[in-house]
Amino acid sequence: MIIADRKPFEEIKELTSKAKNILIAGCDSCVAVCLASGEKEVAVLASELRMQRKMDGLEGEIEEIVNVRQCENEYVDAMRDKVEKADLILSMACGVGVQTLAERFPDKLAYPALNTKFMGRPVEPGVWKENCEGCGHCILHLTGGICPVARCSKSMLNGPCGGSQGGKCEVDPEIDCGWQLIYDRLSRLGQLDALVEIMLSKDWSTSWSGGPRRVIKESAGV
Amino acid sequence: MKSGSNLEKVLSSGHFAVTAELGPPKSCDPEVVEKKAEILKGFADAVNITDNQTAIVRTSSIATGVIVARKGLEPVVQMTCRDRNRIAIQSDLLGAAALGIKNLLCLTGDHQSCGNHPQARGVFDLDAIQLIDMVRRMRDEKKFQCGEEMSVEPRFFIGAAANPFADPFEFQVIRLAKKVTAGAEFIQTQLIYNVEKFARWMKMVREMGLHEKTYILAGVGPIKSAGAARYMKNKVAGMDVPGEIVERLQAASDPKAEGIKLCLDIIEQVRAIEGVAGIHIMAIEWESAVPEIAERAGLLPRPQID
Amino acid sequence: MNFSGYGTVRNFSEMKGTELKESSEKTGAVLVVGGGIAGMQASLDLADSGFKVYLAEKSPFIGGKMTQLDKTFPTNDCATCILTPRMVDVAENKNIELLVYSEVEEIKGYGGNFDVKIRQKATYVDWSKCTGCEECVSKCPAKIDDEFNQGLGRTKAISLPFPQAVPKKVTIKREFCHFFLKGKCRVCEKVCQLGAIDFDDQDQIIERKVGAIILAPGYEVYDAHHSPEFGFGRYPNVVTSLQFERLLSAAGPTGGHVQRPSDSQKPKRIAFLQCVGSRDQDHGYCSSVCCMYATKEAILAKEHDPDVDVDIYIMDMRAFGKGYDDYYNRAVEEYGIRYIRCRPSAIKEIPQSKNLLIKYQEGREGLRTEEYDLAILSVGLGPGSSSLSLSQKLDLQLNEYGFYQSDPFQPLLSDKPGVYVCGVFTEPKDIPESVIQASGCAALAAGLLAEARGSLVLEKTYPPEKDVSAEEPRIGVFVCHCGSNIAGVVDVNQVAEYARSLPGVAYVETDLFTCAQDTVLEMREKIKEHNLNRIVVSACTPLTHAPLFQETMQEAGLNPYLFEMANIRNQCSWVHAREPEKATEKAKELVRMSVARAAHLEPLTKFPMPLNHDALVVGGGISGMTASLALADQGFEVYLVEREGRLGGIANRLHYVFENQDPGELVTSLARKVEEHPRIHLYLHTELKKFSGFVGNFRSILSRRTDDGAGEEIEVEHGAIIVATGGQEYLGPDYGYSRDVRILTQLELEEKIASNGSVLQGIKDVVMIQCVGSRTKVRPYCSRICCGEAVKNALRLKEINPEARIFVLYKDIRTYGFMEKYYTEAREKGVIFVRYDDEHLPEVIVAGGRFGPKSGSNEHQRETEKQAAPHTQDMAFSVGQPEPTGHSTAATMQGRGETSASEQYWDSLTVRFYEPILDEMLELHPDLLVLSTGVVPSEGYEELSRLLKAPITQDGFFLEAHVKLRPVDVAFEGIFLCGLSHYPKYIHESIAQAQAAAGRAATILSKKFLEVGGAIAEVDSEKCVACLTCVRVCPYYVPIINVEGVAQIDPAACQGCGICTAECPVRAISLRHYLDEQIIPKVESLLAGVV
Amino acid sequence: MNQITEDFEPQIVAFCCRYCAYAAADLAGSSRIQYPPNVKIVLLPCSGKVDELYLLKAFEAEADGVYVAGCLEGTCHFLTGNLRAKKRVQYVKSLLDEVGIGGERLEMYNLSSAEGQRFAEIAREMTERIRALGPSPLNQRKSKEGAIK
Repeated sequence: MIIADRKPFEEIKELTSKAKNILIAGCDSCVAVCLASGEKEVAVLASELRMQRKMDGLEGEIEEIVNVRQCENEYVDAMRDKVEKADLILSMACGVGVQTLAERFPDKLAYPALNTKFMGRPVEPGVWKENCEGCGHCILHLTGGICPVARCSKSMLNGPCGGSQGGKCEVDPEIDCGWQLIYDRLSRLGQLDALVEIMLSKDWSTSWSGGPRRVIKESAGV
Repeated sequence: MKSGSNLEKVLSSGHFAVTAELGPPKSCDPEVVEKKAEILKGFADAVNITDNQTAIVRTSSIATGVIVARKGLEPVVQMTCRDRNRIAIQSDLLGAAALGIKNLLCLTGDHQSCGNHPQARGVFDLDAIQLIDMVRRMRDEKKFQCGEEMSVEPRFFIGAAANPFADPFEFQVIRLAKKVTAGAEFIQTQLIYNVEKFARWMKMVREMGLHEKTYILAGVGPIKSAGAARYMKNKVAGMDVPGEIVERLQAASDPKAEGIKLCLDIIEQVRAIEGVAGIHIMAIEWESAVPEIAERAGLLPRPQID
Repeated sequence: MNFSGYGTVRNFSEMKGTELKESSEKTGAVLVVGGGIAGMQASLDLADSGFKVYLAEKSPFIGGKMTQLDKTFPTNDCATCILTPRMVDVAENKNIELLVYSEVEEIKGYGGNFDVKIRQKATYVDWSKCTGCEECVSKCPAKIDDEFNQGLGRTKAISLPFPQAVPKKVTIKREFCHFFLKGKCRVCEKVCQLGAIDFDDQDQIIERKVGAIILAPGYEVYDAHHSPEFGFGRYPNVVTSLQFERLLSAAGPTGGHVQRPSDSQKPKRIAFLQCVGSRDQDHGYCSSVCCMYATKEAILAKEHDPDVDVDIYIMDMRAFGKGYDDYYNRAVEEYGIRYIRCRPSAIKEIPQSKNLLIKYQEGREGLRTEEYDLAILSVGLGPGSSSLSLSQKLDLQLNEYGFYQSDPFQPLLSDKPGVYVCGVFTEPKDIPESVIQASGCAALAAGLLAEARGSLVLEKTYPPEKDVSAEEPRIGVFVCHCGSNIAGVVDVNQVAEYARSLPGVAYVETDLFTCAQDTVLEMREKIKEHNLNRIVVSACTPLTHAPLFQETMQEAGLNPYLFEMANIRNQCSWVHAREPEKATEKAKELVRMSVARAAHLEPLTKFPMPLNHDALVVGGGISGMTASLALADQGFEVYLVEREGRLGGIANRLHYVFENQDPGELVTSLARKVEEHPRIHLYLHTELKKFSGFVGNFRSILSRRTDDGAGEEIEVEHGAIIVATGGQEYLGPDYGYSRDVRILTQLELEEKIASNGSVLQGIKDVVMIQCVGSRTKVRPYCSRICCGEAVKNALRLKEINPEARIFVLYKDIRTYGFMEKYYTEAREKGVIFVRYDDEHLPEVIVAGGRFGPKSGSNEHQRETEKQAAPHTQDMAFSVGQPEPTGHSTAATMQGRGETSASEQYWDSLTVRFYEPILDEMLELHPDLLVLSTGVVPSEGYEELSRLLKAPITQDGFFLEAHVKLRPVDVAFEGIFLCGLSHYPKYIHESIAQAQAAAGRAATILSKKFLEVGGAIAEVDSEKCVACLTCVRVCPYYVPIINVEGVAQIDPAACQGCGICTAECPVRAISLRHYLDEQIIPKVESLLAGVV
Repeated sequence: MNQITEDFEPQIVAFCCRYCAYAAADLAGSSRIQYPPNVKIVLLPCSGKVDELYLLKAFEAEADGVYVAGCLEGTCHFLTGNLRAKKRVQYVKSLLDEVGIGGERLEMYNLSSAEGQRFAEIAREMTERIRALGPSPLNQRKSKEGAIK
């Protein structure tokens, strides 16, 4: 799922300083599951803003709303009544949600309250790690189910660099060396042979480098 | 002869090669380069010109290589994948060849987060093995990476790096084999302080017959002080500095002299290991130590081959 | 469970219709004698499984000795915190009749039908009127020593024993009362506005019919006056450990400031003297708890004042329980407490400073003298003051020390059928063992009276509840004066006046005592008369008084959850006595907050949830069989699963206990009973494969290996599960084990002695090494039974060959309780005990090398270390051992260091060790080296732990829900533990715990329905996004994501803490009765200033 | 400023768990240990029930100080509730710092039910702390009361 993290309050304060009525819009999808959004985080931010604005002598109302997925037109459109009363929608969704709001409500300001980080998963309560960067061409079958594109700091495809030590990455000892993990897993599976093959230059055109992407499923078209 | 470089000649004629390292300045002052080149001239068969080493911006390795060559010293230009995609790399290589560069060391490169522009986006379009493969095809097949042909090909003596001290240990040898298969004709290793571990690694190298397919130059270098040794031991990823080394420098009355002595000891030990074709002396910002080391190690004079 | 009392099932009478009832010839009631922790536990377990209980306690309060403790080891849990809720549970349980200040007068009859007479002593206070307001106490002129505080503080002739006392009623001590002594005073009578004082009160004789009797009369601590050499009573700064406990207590006479009695100064040097009244000529037993409580008190003293120096004079550190050695190690390493291995013979006082001098022997250096500010006598546990008279009334024989020593294979039975025994009455023991025995007694009594279950329990009926859901709040506010307790400070009328102005308030009154009987009766009428639908009582604390008012509401047809209390006494008038105006303001605020919350309260109902009445028992050793029988005898169907093809577990390898009975016979007889019992369904060669569900409704899949090797799966449904998976002998490669046939484990020796003792006649020299695979870095726990094993086997060897020389190398000899006398006997018979420590480990030299214990700093070691292969060949050792050339096989005590060339004895067995008294290395060449190897959990414990969601300790033993008070329960409800799977223990302890597990399981299985609901968490499935947060944070592993893909919280398993509700990111979970809409308005109303 | 501080009577909300903190408050009463009347208790089953929002809402409603009191660490009646509460209090402290109210107006305490004395000490400590900090920047009660009078 998409992992996000709330922006520092100082930044949110700046973003909202000129607005009068603010609608804080949460999303109950990925970002709620990673505890960055959902009714509770929306209420917490609303409470913070109310207090800060009262102290700063700012007028206006802070409204709260949460919908199922802020990246779907139908759900976002259902917010219309509340949106109309607001000068600013402060989105607590991922970047996709913010853009959906901007598109559906072209005359309203839609600002992000979160920083969208990556696609990943919780590895322990309160800790999420990156697993996939959406390169558009999956090679997990070749690398023991561990992605070298997302989990090697250099996206190397032919093994670890010289900075791999004790299973850790040279960038930060908190980061596991993706290639150590691949090596360990393939050695457990008895498939180390696969690593002898040279993996040739990756076609990055399927990734973000190929420009904003789209997926079309003909049969799903209405 | 693939390239006809001095280094290639020295190695192919069976001499024990000596290479050194020359770091370009963090400015565009050519005099710095020239001074260093003068110091090293006559004491090494070729010198590596680092490519924005540790991701810190410096004069370009190709330009520095040209200045060095003008001074009569043969450069080994280093090329990393961090800052250039395949287009830039190929373009730069064509330029380097046109300017007379003959030796190329292909690296993935230290991560940008290690350097002075940590916010830079890392390119890493290719990795070192893919780079070697690309350069070899340019030279031997006269083809760009996309498959298009070229009329005049760049002729490089292709080198790569290897780190016997990185993990997983066994995999690093497999990776070396991949580099050799991709086209690496010489290998320079990470600085060796743990000779025992290097010897184990070389054993695996020999078992795979890699020493017969490529020239392996053992990386060595003097350490100035116990503090420097401790820093390398604890802070530099990919380094293996045994505690005794730190203690040895700690105990020395003249640590600098002891550092050189230590380097000589290691040279003596690695020379004795089967499959080691030369040494690569890394004395960054201590270039003056190289002549002394080459001298005392009995590696002078350097052979002149036509 | 909450304090409100609605957690208890009141529908036992419905059970009359179930198949559990056969006839009603036996009486479905039990008399429990003793209201300490054991008596309370037995009472609660029985009352919760369908029996009427009469709980007779000789003092005016329940809780026993534990009420006087500050903290409990090894968790340093506050004793009051864990005990008070338990006391309130007892008091509120409708099926327990509390007879405090009472003693058994007479018992007639037989098992199943007893007639008992109980003398209830005169309190001179009408308890039906007394509200515990203590106005009388403050006015009483007769100041006396406070018994509860061990004479360290003062109280009055009329008093409450302590603030949390249950029942919270005052008693007049006739012997100190001015009126009784001098004929005038009666001040209490004058100040009591309820007319509760009754100087004419008389003792009452109460007669009851019961089917069984449980004796838990407890103990008295040793009276230190009887050891005059320590100066107790003469030197002010010599105190007992129980007095010191009171000095440590924040609720004690010094408010938790440790002071020495002579000058109220903080002591800087403290000494503990162990074994005062234990392990001496008059007390040949060990009191089992003093080492640990002294360690605890020492740690607490250090926490009070880190600069204090604490020395503990001790013979052996007996830290044999779960987590105890770890606690002891922390005392030494983290707190710097010094343990001096010596028993001083006397204490001398320096008259000027009142400091104390202790002389002790240290090594060869001779006598040393230390000076202390305070000395604490760790007094032992002696028989209870009523033990003797009680045993005489029942014709029971006490042992030489005054305890009732039961049969080790029937530890909870007395000689008299229908009379069960538990707690310190049978032997000194710690709280968890007492609780275990009490639950076990409950199971046995319930087994005896199974047919009468449910015949005498009460069902209280209430009028139908009024539906208030559509009504606007009509709140009734009752403001209590509490005599002058509140009204003396707070202007009650002003508060009442203010309450009238609050929104939703329909009625306000002030009462002299809102909790007085007649006021409570009137409250019912007021509710009807004013059509009230919410009640706020503005008085004392809901922790003690809510149940009373809630019951009144139910009697008036109001749901008890429509109730709120404003605590204007304990949290206002009493603590702001010098600021009456501010206190009045605060009282108004508290009322305002309560009214605001009350307006948002909603009625909650509990509903019956059907359950399965069968039990699954995993493990067919002594524990599993005993638990199965204890349940089946109560009428429950039991599925007993054993992995092996044979019942008995590790006990199959045991052959005798101290008292000479044969565990083999026990196994045989239990196995026969199990196999023949119509309600026990035995599955051999079977393991538990899958497990799901919640308390009352579990579903398990068993996997049985069939003869054709194919295997089959069996599905069973059950309401509870008992884990009795046992343990096994540690067989590491320590001390050369498996390298020489002369090296045996204690179990191997025992097999040898039992099967062919005569071959041992020629054995002359034997060395035993204790703590093999126990108390090491890898396995830091004490295996509890190895000291006893060694002493037991040493005595057997001495019987076989009285000339044999036996050396036992030990760290501490932990023969607790009555086992101490066998340790004494062993020494008398010449067994030589030599202490070693971690700095001086013994060394064994055999052909093949030198061996010590496996030293283990490596964490992976435990995983990787392989159990060494035990001897498979028949042990060839005998008299004809290879003789080292030129030397006799007799142990040669060579002495002095490294001189011996052990290589000479390549074929001999050599043991080298340090002798601390001689301060020398010694060397022996024994014929036999016996390793006292520890107990490790059975294989597969990790997998079982995952399957059951039952946590394990780092040593691999299953973790109980609370180390003191819930020793057989697992945090995940419906799972119970017993035997070695919980911790190493002796057979009699396993039997008691197995019976306890059955007793605890019966509190669930005996219910026709589980009454669930009330103040528990509920998921709004519309809002839930299945993020798993609740699943991960619940300390009881209750929430699951169900097949619909949303979180589900089982109402029977939810404990009502609300942790999940506060974590849920989409606010999909709410805790009923503590809804955000109820809490937030309460806060906001306070701060709104004016509502 | 001194003038204000002297007149200032802070409103302090204490969220107390039932098994330890609330029982300790009761015991402080039974033992007649005096402390300032500024603290008002809200009873919860466990300190782990305390939600970030309860704390924020209290400040939003103009409380001058708030604290949470639970069982001693390691001895929570509900095993881990007090540890959860501690983390949440830490988090809300950081939020209060961000907003400008100041995290020092919020605190977490642990005590056993036998520590009536400690309960009183905490009440004193917190009252003194808040008195020294002055009214919450959001506190407009004074002016409201004035208006009413």
